[in-house]
Amino acid sequence: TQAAPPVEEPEVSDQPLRVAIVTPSSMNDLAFSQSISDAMQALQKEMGEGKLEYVYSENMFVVDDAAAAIRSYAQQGFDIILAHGSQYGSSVQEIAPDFPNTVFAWGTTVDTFDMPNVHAYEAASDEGGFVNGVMAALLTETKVIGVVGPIETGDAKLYIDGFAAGVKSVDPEIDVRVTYIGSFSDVALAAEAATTHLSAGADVLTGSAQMVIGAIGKAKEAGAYWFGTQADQTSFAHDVVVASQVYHWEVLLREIFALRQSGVLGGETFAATLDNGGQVIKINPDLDLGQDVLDEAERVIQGIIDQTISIP
Amino acid sequence: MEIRADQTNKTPFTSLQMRNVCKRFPGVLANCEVDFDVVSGEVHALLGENGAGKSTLMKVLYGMYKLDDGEIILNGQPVTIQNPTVAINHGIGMIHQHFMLVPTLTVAENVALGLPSSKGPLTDLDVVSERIVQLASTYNLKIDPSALIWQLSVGQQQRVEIIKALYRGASLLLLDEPTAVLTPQEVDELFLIMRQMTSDGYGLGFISHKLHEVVEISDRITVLRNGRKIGTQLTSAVTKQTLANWMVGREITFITSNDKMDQGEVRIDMQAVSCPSQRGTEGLRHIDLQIHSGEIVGLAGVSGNGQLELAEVVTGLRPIKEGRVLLDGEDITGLIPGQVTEKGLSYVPEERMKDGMIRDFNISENLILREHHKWPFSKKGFLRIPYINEHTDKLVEQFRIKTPSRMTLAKNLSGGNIQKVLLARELSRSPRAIVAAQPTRGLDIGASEYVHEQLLEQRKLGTAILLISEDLDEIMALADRIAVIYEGQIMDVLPRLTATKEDLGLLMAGVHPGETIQN
Amino acid sequence: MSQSKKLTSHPAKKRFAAVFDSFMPIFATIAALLVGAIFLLLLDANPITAYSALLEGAFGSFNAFAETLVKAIPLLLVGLGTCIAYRGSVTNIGGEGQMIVGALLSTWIGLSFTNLPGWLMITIAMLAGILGGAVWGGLPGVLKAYFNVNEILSTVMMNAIAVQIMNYMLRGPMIDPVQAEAASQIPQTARLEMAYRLPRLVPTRLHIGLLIAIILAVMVYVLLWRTTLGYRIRAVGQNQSAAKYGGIDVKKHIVLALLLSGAFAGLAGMMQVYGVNYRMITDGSATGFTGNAGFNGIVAALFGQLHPLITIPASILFGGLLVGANSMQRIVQVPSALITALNGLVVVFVVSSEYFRRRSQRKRIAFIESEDEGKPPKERSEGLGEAAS
Amino acid sequence: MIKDLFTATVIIGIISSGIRLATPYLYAAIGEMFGQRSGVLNLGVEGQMLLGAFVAYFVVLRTESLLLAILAAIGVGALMGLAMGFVTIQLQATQGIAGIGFYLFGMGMSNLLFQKLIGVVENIDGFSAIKIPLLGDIPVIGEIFFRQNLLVYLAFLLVPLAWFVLNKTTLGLKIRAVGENPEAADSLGVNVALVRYFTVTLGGILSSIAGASLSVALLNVFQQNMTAGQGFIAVALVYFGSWRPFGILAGALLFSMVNALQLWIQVLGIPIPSELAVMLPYILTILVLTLSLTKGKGPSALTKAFEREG
Ligand SMILES: Nc1ncnc2c1ncn2[C@@H]1O[C@H](COP(=O)(O)OP(=O)(O)OP(=O)(O)O)[C@@H](O)[C@H]1O
Ligand SMILES: Nc1ncnc2c1ncn2[C@@H]1O[C@H](COP(=O)(O)OP(=O)(O)OP(=O)(O)O)[C@@H](O)[C@H]1O
Ligand SMILES: [Mg+2]
Ligand SMILES: [Mg+2]
Repeated sequence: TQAAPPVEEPEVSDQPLRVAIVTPSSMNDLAFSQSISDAMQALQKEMGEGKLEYVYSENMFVVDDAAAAIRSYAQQGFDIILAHGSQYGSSVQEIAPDFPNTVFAWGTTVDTFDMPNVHAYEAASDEGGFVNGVMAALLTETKVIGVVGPIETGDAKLYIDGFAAGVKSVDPEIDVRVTYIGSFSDVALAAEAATTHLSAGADVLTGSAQMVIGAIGKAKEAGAYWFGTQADQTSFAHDVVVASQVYHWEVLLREIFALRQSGVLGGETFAATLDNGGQVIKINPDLDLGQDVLDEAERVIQGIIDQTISIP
Repeated sequence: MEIRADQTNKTPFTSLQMRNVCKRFPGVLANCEVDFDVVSGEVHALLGENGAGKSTLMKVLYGMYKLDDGEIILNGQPVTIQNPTVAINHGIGMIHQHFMLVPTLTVAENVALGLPSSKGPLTDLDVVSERIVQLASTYNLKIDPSALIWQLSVGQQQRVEIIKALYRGASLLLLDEPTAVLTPQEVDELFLIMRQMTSDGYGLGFISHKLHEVVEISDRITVLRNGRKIGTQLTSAVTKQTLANWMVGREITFITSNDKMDQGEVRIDMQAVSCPSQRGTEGLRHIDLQIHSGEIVGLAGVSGNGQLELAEVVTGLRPIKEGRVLLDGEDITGLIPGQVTEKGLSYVPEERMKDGMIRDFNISENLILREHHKWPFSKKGFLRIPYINEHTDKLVEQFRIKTPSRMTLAKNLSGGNIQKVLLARELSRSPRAIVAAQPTRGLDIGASEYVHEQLLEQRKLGTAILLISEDLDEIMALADRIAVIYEGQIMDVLPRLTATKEDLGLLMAGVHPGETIQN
Repeated sequence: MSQSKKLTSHPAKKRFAAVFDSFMPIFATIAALLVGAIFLLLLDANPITAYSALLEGAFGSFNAFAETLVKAIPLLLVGLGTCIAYRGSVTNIGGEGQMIVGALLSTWIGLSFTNLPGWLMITIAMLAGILGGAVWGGLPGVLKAYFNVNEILSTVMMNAIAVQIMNYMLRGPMIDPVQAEAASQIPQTARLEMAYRLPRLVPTRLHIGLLIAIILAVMVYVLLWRTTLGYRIRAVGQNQSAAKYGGIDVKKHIVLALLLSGAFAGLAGMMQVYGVNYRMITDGSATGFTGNAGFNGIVAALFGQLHPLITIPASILFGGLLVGANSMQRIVQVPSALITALNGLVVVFVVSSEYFRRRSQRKRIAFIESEDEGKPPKERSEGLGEAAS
Repeated sequence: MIKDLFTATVIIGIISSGIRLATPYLYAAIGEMFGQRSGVLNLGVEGQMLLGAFVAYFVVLRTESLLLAILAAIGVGALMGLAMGFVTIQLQATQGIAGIGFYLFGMGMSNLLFQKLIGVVENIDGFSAIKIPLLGDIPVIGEIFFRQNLLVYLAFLLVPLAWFVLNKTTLGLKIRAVGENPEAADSLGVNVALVRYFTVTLGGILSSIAGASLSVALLNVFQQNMTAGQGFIAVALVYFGSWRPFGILAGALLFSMVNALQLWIQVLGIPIPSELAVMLPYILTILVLTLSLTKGKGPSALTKAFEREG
């Protein structure tokens, strides 16, 4: 199906690579959008002065506005456009055929629509969730673990399901209780959900999306362990954050950049996994968790990498 | 009892002059080069047709309207009155025709509003109440300081207005049609108070359309026409007839109906009607009343004795608890207002701004309120604008409605002209029966004359008319029979020819003539 | 403050004043953007570059203008509903929820029947959108008319309820079968059939919804001022007790005013799906789907002085502002939060400018012998003042 | 499962969650009530809350002074209130729309300032719980009611205080009169504009404190759009409470406790979709108001600009 991509000489010139990013929340949300911003900064440093330029449109939670942004960046001749939100798929599908020389990358999903200039990337957040779950199961004394989620879909659900599976793999008797608060922004309700879990006997908590900072605060007050995802939350509550699943999109982006140099504009799917280093479990070094917990975490990570452990 | 600063500091009123006053509204010159003056101890009346500019002149003086031109001299000093506060500080008080009361507050709260309190930031309603009682007894005004305004009758509300002004130490008091809503007895009481005030050195400005009242109470009279002053005269030097000519610019005949009519069948038939009341006090109790085709029945009574309820029961605005109402033998009990209208019943409500007119609709739109959905005003759900305009122009001319245009909003008409619009609507639709509550309240004599003519004309055409009025003169002049209502019951129905004012007065007080008065 | 009392009533001058007045919202917008320039400077952006990017992005090219029009469609529709609600004296701030429910219902129908001719399905879907919005607007109407529940309260609450229903439907019963299989389970429906898409007007994203909305604007104008139904809604809005006396069923017309205004929002929701996105996607919030049109439509109606016909250009202007602001964000790379703040400033300035428009209009009326209430039919009138002199 | 809801832990949990969740609503709704009682509807509460939340958080972050934080929130709230006052009182702008404008402005501004001045969230030390001597030691009750932070206590004290101001002071009398019949108040020399300026400014201050109560007392963080629609709920609660402080208290507690209840429903694993649980407080608030027999009539002059004619 693939005609050779219209000749665009892989320039080895001084021209910097120009990337445009469209994200649904703000670039410093300590969660999803920040993870891509961190990756770009890392790559800029790595590639050196003047080699990589990027612009962004943040808070594009209105799908329609995001589509306008994607199209406009394509028109402006950006080399690569990252549609960093699962809700942008339709827009990419609409727009990509009109700009055959532009690389589109849609995250987080696996669908490239069979288009020659669309990549897809995702994070296997269930992997990190599973590791977190295993550690949580080892740390809980009350055998009750609370989870605070936004809405019951997408990346959050993937992480939470993985987390629950991790807990159960250690001890099926442990009670994993999940609350979805129906919002990505209601910090107060997230905090109250955490408090409710604590009153109901939970001594370990986790949660996904940007409003969980309310919940982390409550965990900190109560001295309950917290497991994070999407970004490193250790700095936020030193005493209780055990581990955070952190994305390193630069691993995937590096590949996308390289493929473009070699003339491949799309068609690939990428996943940030523990295996390829796109995903890392950052354990808080200041907490005394006990060596067996650390060892077990290391074993599970290794197991996932060499596929001796599979997540249901 | 402590006397407040604001009641003692004021210089006593000696004289007021307004010179060369001009006030413009969009499309209207409401006052033009008007002179007006009041001295201590007199009542100076303002007379004029509806829309002549009387209220405007008073509101200018009270600081509610900005003066476009002219000057005000108070006690020999030129003053600028930008707002009511300044007016109050100058010792000017005003009783507005549409009362300036907060219905959800008590009497004492309404009086205390805006005044400093003896308890600093806290209200001192007990102190205020005491002083209200004191003031009330000086001027023989009965009032309960803790009553809520909305529970009071209009007469009582007016007393609150007077107390408000007195409490603030007003010594020049402007009364804009204070008698329009009062019963004859209440008017007498008001005049007593006014006389006492003038003998205490107050100056009073007084507006009324009732010539006999003006002649009775005032010392001098100024007549306005079309915003201009026609002249000022000592009351003792004029007659009612000359005043009327002045105001209107033509001869006025005071109409009475003497011609005996042939009465037809019973048209409105109320059978043992009972209903709950407005304020949860008395409703209607087993009302039996018949009105024949070609007959005017006057309903006399002190305000608040069930007149409103009776009118609303007939027109379908109020549900009936017991009994029934027939129109030409057809049961119309339980019909909604639209259906009653359909049957050919017209209604002139007492509170016209609230119940009968839409302030923010123009004259055209108000004129079609009742039959907007019917031919010839509409066709298949669409309004027929050309016809409606034609219709409006016709009625504006016929009823001499004074307005810049048919597009003028009702709220920008003078009180009298609002009433004319309403009457034009209700009378022009060839009704089978009319319920008219206080149809000439607030109308100038020319307009009243016209309305009376119209009612008699309708009667000639065979319409059955229920005329609800607190003005006994009006009822005596027009009605064929007079029913008296008291506490929700019809005391008696008297033929006009045999009725006397004295008998009616007794009946209105709940006493049958001839009965000995028991407590 | 006060100007010279005696204006010369020169006809050309008056006409100029009238034209000037009708441009007041635009001047207000410019004033707001001038204030916004200060923020831009503080953010190290060049206001001139920024604002030319805004203008360029909104009206600078054929495609930009088409995008502006696409944005204007839901604003106009919600705005038309607002005009009706305003005349009926009800406050409908439930546009967001009504859009969602209208969209849900029409999408569900579009996905359930895949073999209908396009025109037929589009018609059915429009009716479904209208129905969904009408139900979501009519319910607060019923609560207000028959249970005395304030509509501001109920519409606010029902916005929140609609969002949760959408979230549930899109991850549950209506989820795209592909996503149901996938690990990520993006909460979105399947795509509508190609045949079901609203036809495009020109080779851009501009769809036929614009024409429909403009026709509807004319219809709302006729409804309000030329029909008995409109007369009744306005009468009930102005004075319930007089309306009742005029034989009008007050409760019914309160419900109707809210229901109609909801119906327009519901149609707007349908058009977002059938004309723009071709599927429903949720990010968990109402705004993600509506783009705030439920609120911005109210503002557009105000730009249009709550008159259905003036709301047409007003929506386009406001749509252009929103589209242009996004484009400005992209070009000068300012945080998008600035756009929201600017949007707020524009609303505040425009709503305030009404004061100056009214004042100057009043002044004009005082010297022209006609009372123009902004309502048809326009009539000449005789000034009483003249007659008196 | 359902019967799990009727245990002491759950009931205590619901009440104490309810008290915390109700705190911002109380500030914001009582402030809004004052405005509405004088005739001004302010739909900009959400924006005022967000700015208040940000400013208070920022000040604590930089100075660690809670007093300064509250003062700063008061200052910002007053400014927003004055601006709203100027637009709706002086310029007689349509109140509902102006409010939406201020909502958008406050939301955008707080986000912008956060991004430019802070960037990355940190936990701060906000108001901590104060145990009231003796009362705090009462079993159960003490824990629920008397071990809260200062801003929670103040929110609940605000209710009787607001009642007192409204019904027992000359100021309250003016407020009520102005909202009911501004012409009458004006004719008695009450400065209608001034009274409204006062209430709208007070409303701005209280909304701002409502936001601060989130960022420096209850949560001790700031996050963009963290109020998540609470400002609109606060406005709705004024209608629920029929413009009376104690009615608002009842509404705020009802809404908050049902919200706490729905969290428990999820925690206890009662099998209903999470979305339905989240909807519960909204549905129940409408239902309760629909079924309740006594509903107050709003201030007659609400949303009506006042201008002396001529
Ligand atoms: N606020 C206003 N706006 C526009 N026109 C007004 C206003 N107030 C009064 N007018 C007009 O000014 C003229 C004088 O009105 P005014 O109320 O002073 O008359 P009036 O003598 O009191 O009449 P009435 O006997 O009916 O009460 C009328 O034509 C009226 O329509
Ligand atoms: N809020 C208002 N807006 C516009 N015009 C008003 C308003 N209130 C009163 N008017 C007009 O101002 C004028 C004076 O009103 P006022 O209250 O003195 O009634 P009035 O003329 O004494 O009426 P009535 O005939 O009932 O005695 C009238 O023309 C009235 O229509
Ligand atoms: Mg008058
Ligand atoms: Mg009058």
